[in-house]
Amino acid sequence: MEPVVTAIRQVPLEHYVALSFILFSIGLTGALFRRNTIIILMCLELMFNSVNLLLTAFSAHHSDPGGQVFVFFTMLVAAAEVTVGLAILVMMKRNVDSVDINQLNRLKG
Amino acid sequence: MQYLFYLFAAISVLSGLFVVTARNPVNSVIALIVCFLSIAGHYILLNAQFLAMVQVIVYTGAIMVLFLFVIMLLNLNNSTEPQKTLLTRIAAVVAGGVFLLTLLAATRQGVEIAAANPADASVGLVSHVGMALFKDFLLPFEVSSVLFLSAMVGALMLGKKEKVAA
Amino acid sequence: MVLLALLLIPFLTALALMLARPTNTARHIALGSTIASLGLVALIWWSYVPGQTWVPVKFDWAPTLGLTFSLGYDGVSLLMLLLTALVFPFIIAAGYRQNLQHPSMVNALLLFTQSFLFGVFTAQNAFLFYIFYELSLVPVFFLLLYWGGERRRAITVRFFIYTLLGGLMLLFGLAYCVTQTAPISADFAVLHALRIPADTQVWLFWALFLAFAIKLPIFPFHSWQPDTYTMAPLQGTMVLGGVMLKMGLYGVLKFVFPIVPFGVEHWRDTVIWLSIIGALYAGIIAFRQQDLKRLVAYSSLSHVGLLCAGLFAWNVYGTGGALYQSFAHAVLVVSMLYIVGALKERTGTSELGAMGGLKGKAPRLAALFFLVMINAVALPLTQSFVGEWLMFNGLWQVDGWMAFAAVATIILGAVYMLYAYQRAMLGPDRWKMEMPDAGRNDHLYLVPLIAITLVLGLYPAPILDLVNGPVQQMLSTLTALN
Amino acid sequence: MNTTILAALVPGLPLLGAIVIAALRRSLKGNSAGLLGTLAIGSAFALSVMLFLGHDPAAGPYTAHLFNWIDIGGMHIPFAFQVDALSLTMMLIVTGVGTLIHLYSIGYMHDDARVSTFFALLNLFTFAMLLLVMGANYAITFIGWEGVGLCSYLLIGFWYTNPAYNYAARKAFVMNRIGDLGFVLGLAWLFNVTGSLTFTEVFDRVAGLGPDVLTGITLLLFVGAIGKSAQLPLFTWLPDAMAGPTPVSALIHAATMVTAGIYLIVRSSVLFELAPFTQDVVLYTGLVTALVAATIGVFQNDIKKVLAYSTVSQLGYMFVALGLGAYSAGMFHVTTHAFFKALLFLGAGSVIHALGGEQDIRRMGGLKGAIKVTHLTFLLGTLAIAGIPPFSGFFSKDAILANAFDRSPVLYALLLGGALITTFYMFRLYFLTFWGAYRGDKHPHESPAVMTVPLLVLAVLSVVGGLLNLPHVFGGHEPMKHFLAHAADGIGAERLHLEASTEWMLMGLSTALVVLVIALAHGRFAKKATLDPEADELPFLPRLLARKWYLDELYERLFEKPYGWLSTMFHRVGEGWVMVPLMNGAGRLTQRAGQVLRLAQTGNMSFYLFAMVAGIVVFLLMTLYGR
Repeated sequence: MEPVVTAIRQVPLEHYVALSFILFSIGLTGALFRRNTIIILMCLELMFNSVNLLLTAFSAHHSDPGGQVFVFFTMLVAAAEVTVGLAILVMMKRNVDSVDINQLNRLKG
Repeated sequence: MQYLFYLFAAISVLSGLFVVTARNPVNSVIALIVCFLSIAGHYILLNAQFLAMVQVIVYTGAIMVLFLFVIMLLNLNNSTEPQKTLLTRIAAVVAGGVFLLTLLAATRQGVEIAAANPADASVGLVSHVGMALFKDFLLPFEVSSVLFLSAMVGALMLGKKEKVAA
Repeated sequence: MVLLALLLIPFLTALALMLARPTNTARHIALGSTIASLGLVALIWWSYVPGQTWVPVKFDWAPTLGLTFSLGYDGVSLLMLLLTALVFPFIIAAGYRQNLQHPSMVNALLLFTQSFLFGVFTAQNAFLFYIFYELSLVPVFFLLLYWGGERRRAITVRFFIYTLLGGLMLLFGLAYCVTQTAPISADFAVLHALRIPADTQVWLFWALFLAFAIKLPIFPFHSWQPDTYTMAPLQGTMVLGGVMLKMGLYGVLKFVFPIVPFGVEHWRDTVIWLSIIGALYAGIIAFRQQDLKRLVAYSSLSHVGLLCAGLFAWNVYGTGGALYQSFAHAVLVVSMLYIVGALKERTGTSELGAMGGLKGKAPRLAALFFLVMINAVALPLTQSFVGEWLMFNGLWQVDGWMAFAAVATIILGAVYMLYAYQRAMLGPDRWKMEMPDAGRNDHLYLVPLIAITLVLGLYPAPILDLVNGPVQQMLSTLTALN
Repeated sequence: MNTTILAALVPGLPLLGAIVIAALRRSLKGNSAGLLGTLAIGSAFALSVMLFLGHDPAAGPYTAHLFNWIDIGGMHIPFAFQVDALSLTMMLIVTGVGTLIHLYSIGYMHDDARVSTFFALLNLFTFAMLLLVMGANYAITFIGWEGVGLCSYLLIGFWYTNPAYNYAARKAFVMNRIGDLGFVLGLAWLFNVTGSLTFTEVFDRVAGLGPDVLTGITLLLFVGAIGKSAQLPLFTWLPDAMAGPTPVSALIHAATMVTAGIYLIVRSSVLFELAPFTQDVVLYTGLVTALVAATIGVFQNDIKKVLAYSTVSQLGYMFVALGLGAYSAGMFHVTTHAFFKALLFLGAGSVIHALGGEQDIRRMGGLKGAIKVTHLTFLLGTLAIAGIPPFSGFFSKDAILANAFDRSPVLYALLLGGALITTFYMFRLYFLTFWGAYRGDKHPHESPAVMTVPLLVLAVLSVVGGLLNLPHVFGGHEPMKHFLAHAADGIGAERLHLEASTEWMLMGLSTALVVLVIALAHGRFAKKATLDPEADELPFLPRLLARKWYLDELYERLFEKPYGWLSTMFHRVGEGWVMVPLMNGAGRLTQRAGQVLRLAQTGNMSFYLFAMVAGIVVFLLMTLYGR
């Protein structure tokens, strides 16, 4: 077995799983915790990254490039999402002069 | 090697917590950049060189700068953000905790994965990922460009000042 | 491939009309398209070998659902195709006198409907049928919503929700049936071979039948119908009454009879009585209607009640007669509604009380009206008579009292039709203004329809031969099943 | 020529005539439409005669098969004509009398603007009537059956600007349809039990059927006959049908269409012979109708209405004959009745024509000098219907009376009474019209030759028509009976057990009484100068009769009004209060549910996020521990 691979597998997969779960939960808690929309967006990014990390870890442990390609796509989507999300944020600031998530309550049925 | 992993792990968790708790959004952004850099470090540990590069360039270089830029543009760096009620905050923490517990419980018996492919050190290398990307995933790759285009158009549309009040 | 072409001709024409939006030539293009479809169907008919089910198109679509894109036809499908193809040119042509706004959109919607209807009548897969069945509602929905008359929003939404409710039940029943197949398949051929336990069939019958009962509609699921027919633009009513309700009939033949024969046996008398009661009920109501269009709606309801009763008689005369009658009914509805339109065009109203004495001014129109009317009251040597005659005989084979009640509808038909004719056309001339008699266009429109009526009344063999084989075959397999 | 083609041409020519006249109605000027129509019927008559001469009664019926009409499952209904003694008799009557009436109509309808339409319809009617009598199976007969009803409707409402005429037309059609209901059901039943509707096949197969089934079928067929032949309780349409032009009344409502019911029963005599109960029903229906209609006839003042009630009454006699099983007597009466009633109607038409449209006999009188030919022919017709020997009516009516006597003297007495009433009102009509002083203000003028020639021909036929079936007592051999016996098995089974002396006595009695009644009528009406009062001013009993026993009012109260009420109620209550609210209720339920559910949509993003997380947790736990 190649040394690089051995080196990678020194850290057990479970640890990566746990780490990414923790990061995800932090992101999630943040999204629930804060009212500032821009922080919520950042928390989303944090969650994306935790998932990306997990995917990469699996990919590396599994020697399958598919996972990493998937991470690449996630990044693409994240970038697009951020673009639109920030544009919405700018709109929101412009229209209601606030980035408070509770201001966006027009979706009432 | 392992120690590096735990170091990076500690950095990312701590900076992640700081992102959530910082009063000033600029501080949050800085913390998030640190977090992303540590994740890039994880990628290097996993020999995912291509992803590490992309992580640094796209996330820290582009996306987070965009965040920073927007915060400054909208002058959000004051810490006057109204707090949520205590009850909501406790609820948020509890929800996050429950979620974490559920996830951990789900993987309590360890992670079973299918038999690994033959060990291949070059999985994370640019050439290898590129081959996969342009051979097996060519169509999604091309389609994602359309996604970008539409995101771009969407952002432009949203950002444009409405001339006629509808 | 010819079936795909059949679906695509109206569909692509409609798309083109929608995108290019020609104003002046839209009707010509649409008419051309429908005539091309008619030619194609005639070609299919010409090459049809009686007694065969032909499935020339078959692709997998979503195999996990059992959904295949398979098109084909047997005699009954062909009859329905023929009916659709025959009636649509007339429906399009009726638009020439209507002058609705945005003719390209109207015609596009009509052509979409036609395309989906072709899909319904050729689908050989139950899910595919369902997809087309619900799709065909969409263009009609817009047609009603944007070009309808008074209270169009409320009535359209009501109609839509009501039919969708039925469709939902159908989907549910369908899903149940498909889960019983192994390997999963929703092809008619597979579903028809399914043996579902008898007591399950008893409730499954209603799940499958309700959609068609609403679509037809039969009593007491009819309450959307009179308002919708009255409110809809003329062409919309023609589509609804002329063709779309035949989907219900066809659906009963394709779903209910072969899949839940025990259920049919269990509920047959109930359904027949409901249908006949509905026929009588609507026939009685029609007598005092003031609005000619509403009267046509109730008369259609009455005819359909009889149709459904005949269908459920479940013998070659009843079922075959119902199929024959469905053809006759399509022709009848279209010609009758054209008359309504022609009268409204001349008098500016469809209120019978405001008409009267038109025959003095427009004797030719009166004569055409009369010829259409004798089809409505099912006089012998018209198409309707053949159908009703067969249905009466079929019902008698079930029960004499059923036949008695069914035949009573022909009296009611004579009563309200003649009364309406008298109120509209006869009596002293009350019209001060000049009024054009039926012109060249009216003749071009109505004379072929009347000719079809009379020719097929005198020589019904072409249609009966089409129906005879499949119906007999279906009935024999059902008898074997029981 | 091929018999099939010949047989097809008989109804084909009138149809062709109808189509041609209808198509060319705008370009046909003057009398050309009438001539064309008459030509079509005349040729049909000539062809019928050819068929008659070429027909060998002993060889049985000839079937002219044209094509298969309805052919599905076990039902094979060919479009075929049957040429036998019975259909030939009817064909000759229809085309023969029809030709004369067409000819007459040329004169009568001369001034009408829509004369072409009139002749087209008259031709169409003849076509339908010929289908009725020539059909080789019940279905073809039914085509004709409905077809004549349709033409009758159109011709009654020919002058469509008059609402009352339209109402009469509609009434006729609907009442006929009520009869048709019975007919269709009878046919459905018949088909169900025999598997065929072709006459020859059906008659071969009925023998094995149970009496209940046969009674049911024949009763249903009889319902059809009641509607078409205007018997109680469905006869009220016929007097109203006089709204049509007089030639129509003569052709359709006297000579041909109304006898369709008789034809149907004679044709189905095999069935009726096996159903004695139905025969009794036929007998009593006919008897009651004959008497009721006769009593009403006495108090009518419209010349055509009198004749109409007399038609109803005479049809009753025919049904009595059928009920007695004396089919040949019934057919014989059909034939002679066609002659003399057509004559009377045409004569009445001539009178009306002479007076420029006047129909009320109270405004006539003294016309015998002014319109001599009409008067003479009308007198001959009246004598024929009254049953004075040797006019045709005497023989045919006497045949029925003799058969009635054979059954029961009471029946005979009742029928004779009816006959006397008939004589009375016919002569009342005759005297009031032609005798006494003229009470109107128009100037009567004799009709043109085109109208009087048919009158003369019909008068001759009315006089000598009795020879067609001259009974044995007069040295005849009842040729018509023997001829018809080849066609209808029921006729072959007839038997009449009367001594010759009894027959002589009955004839003598009836003749003497008739003469007495004529004298009575002469005394009361011949020199009458005062007008009868309007119906409303009469005392109760005459008013009851003049008002047709209030049957019209009864039907209106009993059926028409409640029907309209029912229609309104169904619409208002059934649709408005039950059906639509039921449907709207379903919609409202959905709306309510939506209103409750939308409370969950607070619009608060945080809440949505919490809900989402909760959902994810729940699903995760479900996948973990769910199974």
